[in-house]
Amino acid sequence: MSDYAYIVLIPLLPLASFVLLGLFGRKYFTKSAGIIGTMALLASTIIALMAAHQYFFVDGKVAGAYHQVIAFKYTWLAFSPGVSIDMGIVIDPISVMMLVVVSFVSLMVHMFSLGYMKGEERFATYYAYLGLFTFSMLGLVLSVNIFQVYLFWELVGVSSFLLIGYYYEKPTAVAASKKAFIVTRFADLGFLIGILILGFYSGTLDISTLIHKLTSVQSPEYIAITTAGFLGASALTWALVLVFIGGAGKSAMFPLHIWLPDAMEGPTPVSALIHAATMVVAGVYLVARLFPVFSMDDTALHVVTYVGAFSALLAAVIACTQTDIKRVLAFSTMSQIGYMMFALGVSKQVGEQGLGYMASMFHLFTHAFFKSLLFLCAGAVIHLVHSNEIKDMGGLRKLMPVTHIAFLVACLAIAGVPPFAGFFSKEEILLAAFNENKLIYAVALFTAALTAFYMFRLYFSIFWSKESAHHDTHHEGTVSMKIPLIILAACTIGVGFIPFAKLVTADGAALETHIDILFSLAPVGLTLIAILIAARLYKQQNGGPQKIADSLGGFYRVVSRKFYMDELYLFITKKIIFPLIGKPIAWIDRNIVDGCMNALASITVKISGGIKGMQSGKVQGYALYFFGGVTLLAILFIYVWK
Amino acid sequence: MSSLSEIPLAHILFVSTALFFIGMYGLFTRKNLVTLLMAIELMLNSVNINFIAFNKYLYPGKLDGVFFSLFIITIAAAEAAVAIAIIINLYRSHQSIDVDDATEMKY
Amino acid sequence: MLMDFFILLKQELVIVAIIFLLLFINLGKDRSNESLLPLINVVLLLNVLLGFFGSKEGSLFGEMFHTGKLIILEKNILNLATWIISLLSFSWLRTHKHVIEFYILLLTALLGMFFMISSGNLLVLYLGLEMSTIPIAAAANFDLAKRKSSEAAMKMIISSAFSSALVLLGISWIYGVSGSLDFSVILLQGPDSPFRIFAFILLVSGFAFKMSAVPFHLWTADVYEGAPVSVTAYLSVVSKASVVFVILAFLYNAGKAFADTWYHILIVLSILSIIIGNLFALRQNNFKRFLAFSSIAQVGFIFIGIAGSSQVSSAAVVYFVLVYVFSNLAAFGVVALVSAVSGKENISDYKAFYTTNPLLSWVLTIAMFSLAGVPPTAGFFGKFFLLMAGAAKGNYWLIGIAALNMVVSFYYYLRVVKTIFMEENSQPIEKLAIPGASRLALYICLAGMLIAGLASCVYDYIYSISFGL
Amino acid sequence: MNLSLLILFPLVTAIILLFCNGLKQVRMVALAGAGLQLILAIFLLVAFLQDRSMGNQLTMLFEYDFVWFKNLPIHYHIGVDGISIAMILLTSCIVFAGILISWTMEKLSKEFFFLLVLLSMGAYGFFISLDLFTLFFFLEIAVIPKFLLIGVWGSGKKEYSAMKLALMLMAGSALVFVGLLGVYYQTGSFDMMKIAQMNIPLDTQYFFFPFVFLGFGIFAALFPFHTWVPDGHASAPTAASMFLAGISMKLGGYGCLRVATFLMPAAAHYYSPIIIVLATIAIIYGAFATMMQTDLKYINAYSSVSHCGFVILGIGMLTQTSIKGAVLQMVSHGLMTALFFAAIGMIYTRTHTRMVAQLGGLLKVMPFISTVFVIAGLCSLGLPGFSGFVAEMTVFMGSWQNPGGLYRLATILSCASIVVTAVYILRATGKTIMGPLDGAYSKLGDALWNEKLAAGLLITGIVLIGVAPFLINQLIGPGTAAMMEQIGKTINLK
Repeated sequence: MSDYAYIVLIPLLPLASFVLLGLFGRKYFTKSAGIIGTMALLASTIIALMAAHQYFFVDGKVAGAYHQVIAFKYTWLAFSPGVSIDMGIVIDPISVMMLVVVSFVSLMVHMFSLGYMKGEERFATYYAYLGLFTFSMLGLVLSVNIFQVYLFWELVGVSSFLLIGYYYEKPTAVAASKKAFIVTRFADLGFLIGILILGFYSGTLDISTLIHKLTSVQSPEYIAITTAGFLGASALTWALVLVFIGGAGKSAMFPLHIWLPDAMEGPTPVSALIHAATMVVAGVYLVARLFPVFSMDDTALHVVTYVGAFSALLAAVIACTQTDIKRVLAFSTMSQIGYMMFALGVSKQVGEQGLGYMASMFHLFTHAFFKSLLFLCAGAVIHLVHSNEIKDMGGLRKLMPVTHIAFLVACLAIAGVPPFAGFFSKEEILLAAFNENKLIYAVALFTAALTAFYMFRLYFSIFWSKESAHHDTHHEGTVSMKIPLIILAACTIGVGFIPFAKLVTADGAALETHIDILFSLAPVGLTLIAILIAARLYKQQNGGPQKIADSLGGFYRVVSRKFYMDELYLFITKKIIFPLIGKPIAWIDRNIVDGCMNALASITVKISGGIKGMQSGKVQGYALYFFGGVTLLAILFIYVWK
Repeated sequence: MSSLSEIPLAHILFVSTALFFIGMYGLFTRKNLVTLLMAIELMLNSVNINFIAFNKYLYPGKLDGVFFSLFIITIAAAEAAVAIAIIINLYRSHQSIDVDDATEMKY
Repeated sequence: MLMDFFILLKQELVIVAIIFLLLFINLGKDRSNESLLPLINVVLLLNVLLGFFGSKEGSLFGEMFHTGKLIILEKNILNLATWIISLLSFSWLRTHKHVIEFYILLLTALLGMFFMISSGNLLVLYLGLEMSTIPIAAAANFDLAKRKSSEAAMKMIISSAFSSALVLLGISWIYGVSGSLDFSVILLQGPDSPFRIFAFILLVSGFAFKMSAVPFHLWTADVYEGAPVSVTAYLSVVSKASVVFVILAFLYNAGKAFADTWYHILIVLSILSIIIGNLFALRQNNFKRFLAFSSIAQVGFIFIGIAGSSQVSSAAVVYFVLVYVFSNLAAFGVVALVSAVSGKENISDYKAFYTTNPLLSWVLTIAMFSLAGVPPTAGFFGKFFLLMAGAAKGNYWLIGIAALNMVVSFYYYLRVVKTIFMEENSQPIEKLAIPGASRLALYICLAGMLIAGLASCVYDYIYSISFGL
Repeated sequence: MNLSLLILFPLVTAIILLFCNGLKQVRMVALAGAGLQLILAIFLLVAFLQDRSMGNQLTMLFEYDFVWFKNLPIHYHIGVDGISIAMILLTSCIVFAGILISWTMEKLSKEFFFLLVLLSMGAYGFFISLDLFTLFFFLEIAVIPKFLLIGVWGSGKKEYSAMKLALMLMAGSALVFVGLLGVYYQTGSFDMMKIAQMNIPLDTQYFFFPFVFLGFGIFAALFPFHTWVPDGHASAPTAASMFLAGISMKLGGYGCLRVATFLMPAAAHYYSPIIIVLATIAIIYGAFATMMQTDLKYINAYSSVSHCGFVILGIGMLTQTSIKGAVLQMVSHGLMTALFFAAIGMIYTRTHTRMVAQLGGLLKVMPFISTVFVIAGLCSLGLPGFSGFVAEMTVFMGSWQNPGGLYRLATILSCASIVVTAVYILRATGKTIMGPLDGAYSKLGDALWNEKLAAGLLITGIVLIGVAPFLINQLIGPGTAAMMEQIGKTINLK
């Protein structure tokens, strides 16, 4: 199917811009860097859309189901026969969908940054990093080989590291970037070992082959991997759970979510791109990519489900108490990803049961738009007020109408108010949960309400509340910043109506979805109530929120400190790993291991000092030794070694 | 001559060995360098006795032993000459011929 | 017959001639050292060259004296070493009163060694031994004014007299049990009676004394330290080498029947020598004393080689001695120059030596590397072959000990290099003017250390003429 | 082509150096010599690939066998396969870079470059020799110059470090020496190819393998004989550190593979659990020790201990993939650590401190150097796109193919070390490169042309391997395959 080969261009263009700007940006393209990057992205986006069109509406369907196409594949590093890292391009519904999302959102961010990052010293570097990230992310979604996934997985990790640490002179930014990288790296360890296990038992790293081998119950590989076990769980379970840990790390699932809020130290557009729309959903994508295998093992699926649900709830609760708008958004992201995760968890591979899968992908799709929109709006706001704190804001609706409208649209979408995009996807998820697992459904419902509440808390306290302290001299930012907002807002309204169930499903076959009003009543109703409460509390300034906070007392504090997760991690690293493992080892090395080496030397010197009396300087003593030697030899050879 | 042949070889060897170790004892214990030389002469002479005795009792046919002892005597003389010279020089520098005074170099 | 006499005894006769020349050279008018030394050096060079042609194998005086290719080579090595030493002692002798006597003593000793090497009979052996010892004892005293010098001479003469007494006792016993003095006869029977063994041990320990192997080594350090540098060099190179050759010949020919006994003796002595030598060398600060102990350790390695008792091992031993001559003489050469000019003989005086005398420093460094056995110097090959020969009998633990001790020896050899290159010094030894003779000698040693190893022909030749047990 | 040129060129360069004087002349000659070596190495690579593509399936190419000592079976026998060529390329790159880095070596410049070139000669000789004697000969040649380089041009407690390094390495070679003699007397030959054919009796293997392996292990910083590494590296001048970590430690790894494992596979199999345990300890322990260091050079030194652990691990696992990984890791780590030391050296020459605590925000004043530093760091924590990733992943894949609880555990622990690596690398980077800039450093300048060239060369190597591993795979693959075939004859592993 080489007629998809042109898709190679989609990742390569950003790569080109990265190389170009990375090598020569600082010298030659200090001003034009932005344009170059944006143009590259524009090109890839167009190609991506073409590809999507071609796949979904021209020749993707075979016998009523979307099938997988390997556009191209090249053995990159051969380990042993059968086992090798291949670089390739896989075309199937989710990869195409992700292509569109990634390139599109990235384009928006590129555009927005033209204005937002104007006059930065390392403007070119910034765009170079963006290019690198986009390339890696596209490479990730197109992977044919599980090791290829891992490879790009690491690359997105590092580009996120570089972008979070973009303001490298801010210690907090440096710390945040380190935290993000190390936490995800820790998760990747699980991923890596998972890969090793899968690769070992299935004898391949090629995803489609691997899926093929591990999903047919009679295949020797499947039997081997399910019979082999460790600590009561089968090797398959272990592999999948480990892989999921990797995904959880990237997707900021509990308990590996701690890096995400801090990651907000990076430039806001970056947060929009990486920590809202694309990279953080990589975990979801990974699980979806291997979903056929996951669906073979209930334990793994349950882990996915409960971790997802819990994270969704936890994040929502925390989000209600945060005062930094970006952190609020960060937690909302975590919460939404939780949705996607448990949606996958409650799904099955084929037919009607595949609803959750489809819903999850759908939500991933819509979420990308409204969440990036939220972040970009937040960016615009921060650009204006030069602060992330809610208290510095308020009454901005007159100053920045466009942003205001866009933000409102986004809020409605994420809250799941019809007919905005979020509504459709969230309904599907709730439905899936309802069919599979009532508990999860309840959690999801409650979380939905919370979501609506904290989003509108944010909305009202930014744009209404008290009168703006800022003068009208501030304008809303350049055109290049407004356009993305408008486009994204339009999408946020529009994308909900895409017949997603027809396009992206677990087994490729179209899925009949019907949302009856009765089912929708509950969530929508709750949402609206939550919105009203938020309006009541935050539309005008009043002591209400404070009262509630006080009434909750300790609980409130615990929540606002994010359940002391960070402190826990700090304790483990600073109080356990460094002093109890690192220091002793370093000490042992210097004093014991090295000490032994030095001791050998000093002992030798000691001995040589001890026997020096032999050389007494008295010639008679020498003669005596001579005679002693002779006698000794004589005794030895006459009596001993006769 | 016959009177000599009544003494068994063992006795003579005993004497010579005794002489040798007396010499060695002298070498180990006396402090005066000249005395040390004398002690060495004792040892050499005991060896001479050995040679002569062996030659006379065991191998009367050839005269190897006798000749050897002649050479030993000569060389002992030469050795003594050089040694005395050295000792005199030592006396010049150390104002003493006590062996324990010449222990500057040690360890 | 008479022809044979002149050909076989050629090297000895040449030396005798030289000695006579020296005796009579000062008749008539007194020559100054400046005119004398070059002459003598040229004569010695002729002596070296003459050794290389017109030689043939055979024996004289009814097996008392015999010679062969290997023996001739060995004598040539000794000649060469003597010549180099005389070149090196140029700057020392230039101002010395008794040049002639010095040379006469050295050459007499050399003569003694020649006879010792060629001896086929205990009497000749003994005469050679004494002849090669007594003159050196006198020569050790050649810094007449120095206290240390006379002390050294005293210690040497006493100890050597004692050892020769013991050797004589051994010989007398051997004579007693075998009734002959000829090598071909004396040790035909194996070690059956304690007398034989005891006598044999006494003989070997006499050699060990001359080679200064532990525990017969104690005189070495003191004598080396006290004696004039040139004499020390002569002791540690020529006299030691000669005894190595002798013991090689003696054990491999006369001692066949005792192979098992002396094999074990050598093992014991070699281990003792290597360990004790190294341990003492660690602490030394006086350069000559340091070299003394390092040479004791070297002797241990030589013993391992001899213990191999095959053609490879005898070849390896002779080869190692050749290399050792070059390396040790290079080191002594530098020390001689320094002490002749500045009178400094301590290692610590050599701090920052490189800043003032790069050439000498490099020579000394390479000498140290060669002694330590670092490639590409010849010392590496020498040690490798020795241990290879020693390992032939499969006693790897011995090789292991030797190898570990090589590491220890690295420490003290590298310490010298460290002193030269790395340590600071407010007043380093001033820039030395190297006389042409010494320069020549140093270059010869340098060439020897660098070429003798890489050029395999040297070893191959030695192998071709050497013999096994 | 004639491999002896590899030894001849450095030799000639060294000799010419003796007659030069003045830094300018000397460094030009040295650079020219190193350049020639580089060209030669590349030419060798091309020639090798051509031969292979023409279907020349011999294990060793460009063999040349000359009887050196005819009475002892000592031959000057040289030849190369893919592995050795990779090593030769590595050496030439690092020597070239090293000479560039020490471009302004004022103190005793002639001697400095002379010794450096001598070292490179030793390394080349070691990598091409197929005769155990020649191998040992060059191994020791490659040791002693380091003593002088560290002791004379070093910093800190240089004498101590130099002596320690020399003695420990000499102890290593002493062990090797005993092993070699043993092998010689069991087989009557020094020729590796021959010996490998006439597989040695088991008890002999079991007895002598530890000698050889430990001996070379000391060179490769095998725990617990790694303590020369930190001191040595910390005191050495930049170029020497580059050489030390980049090549000397590879001598050890190469020896462990080519001599110990290749000649005595049964013993290697027998001892593999011990080897694995030691290697794993080195990996984890080194990583944690690194975490605690405050001196950049110590950081890199300890991380070298950790990374060389992967080499030993790969060899100990005895699967084709893992051995391939070990070789890859040798090349990768060589380039990477040399680059790291180069960066540290550049920083040190400007700021005159290597203490992490005293540095900060260098990215502002010296972007190029900082970038180099970051790249080295990222390569060291195994980031895709750099050689480190390729090498480590190959080792992991290979190790995982070796079933059995111990091996699995070892593999997992080694994988875990990449997290620790991330921690210490990011700590170092975050403190030195990022963060607020110390005012004292605000005037400092960025890299000069020579430094840029050196770093560029090394980075090219790293990225090339990282982006197109299939290239080097072509080179190393057949070599390891042949070796495994040989090994597999005696032990059957997949």
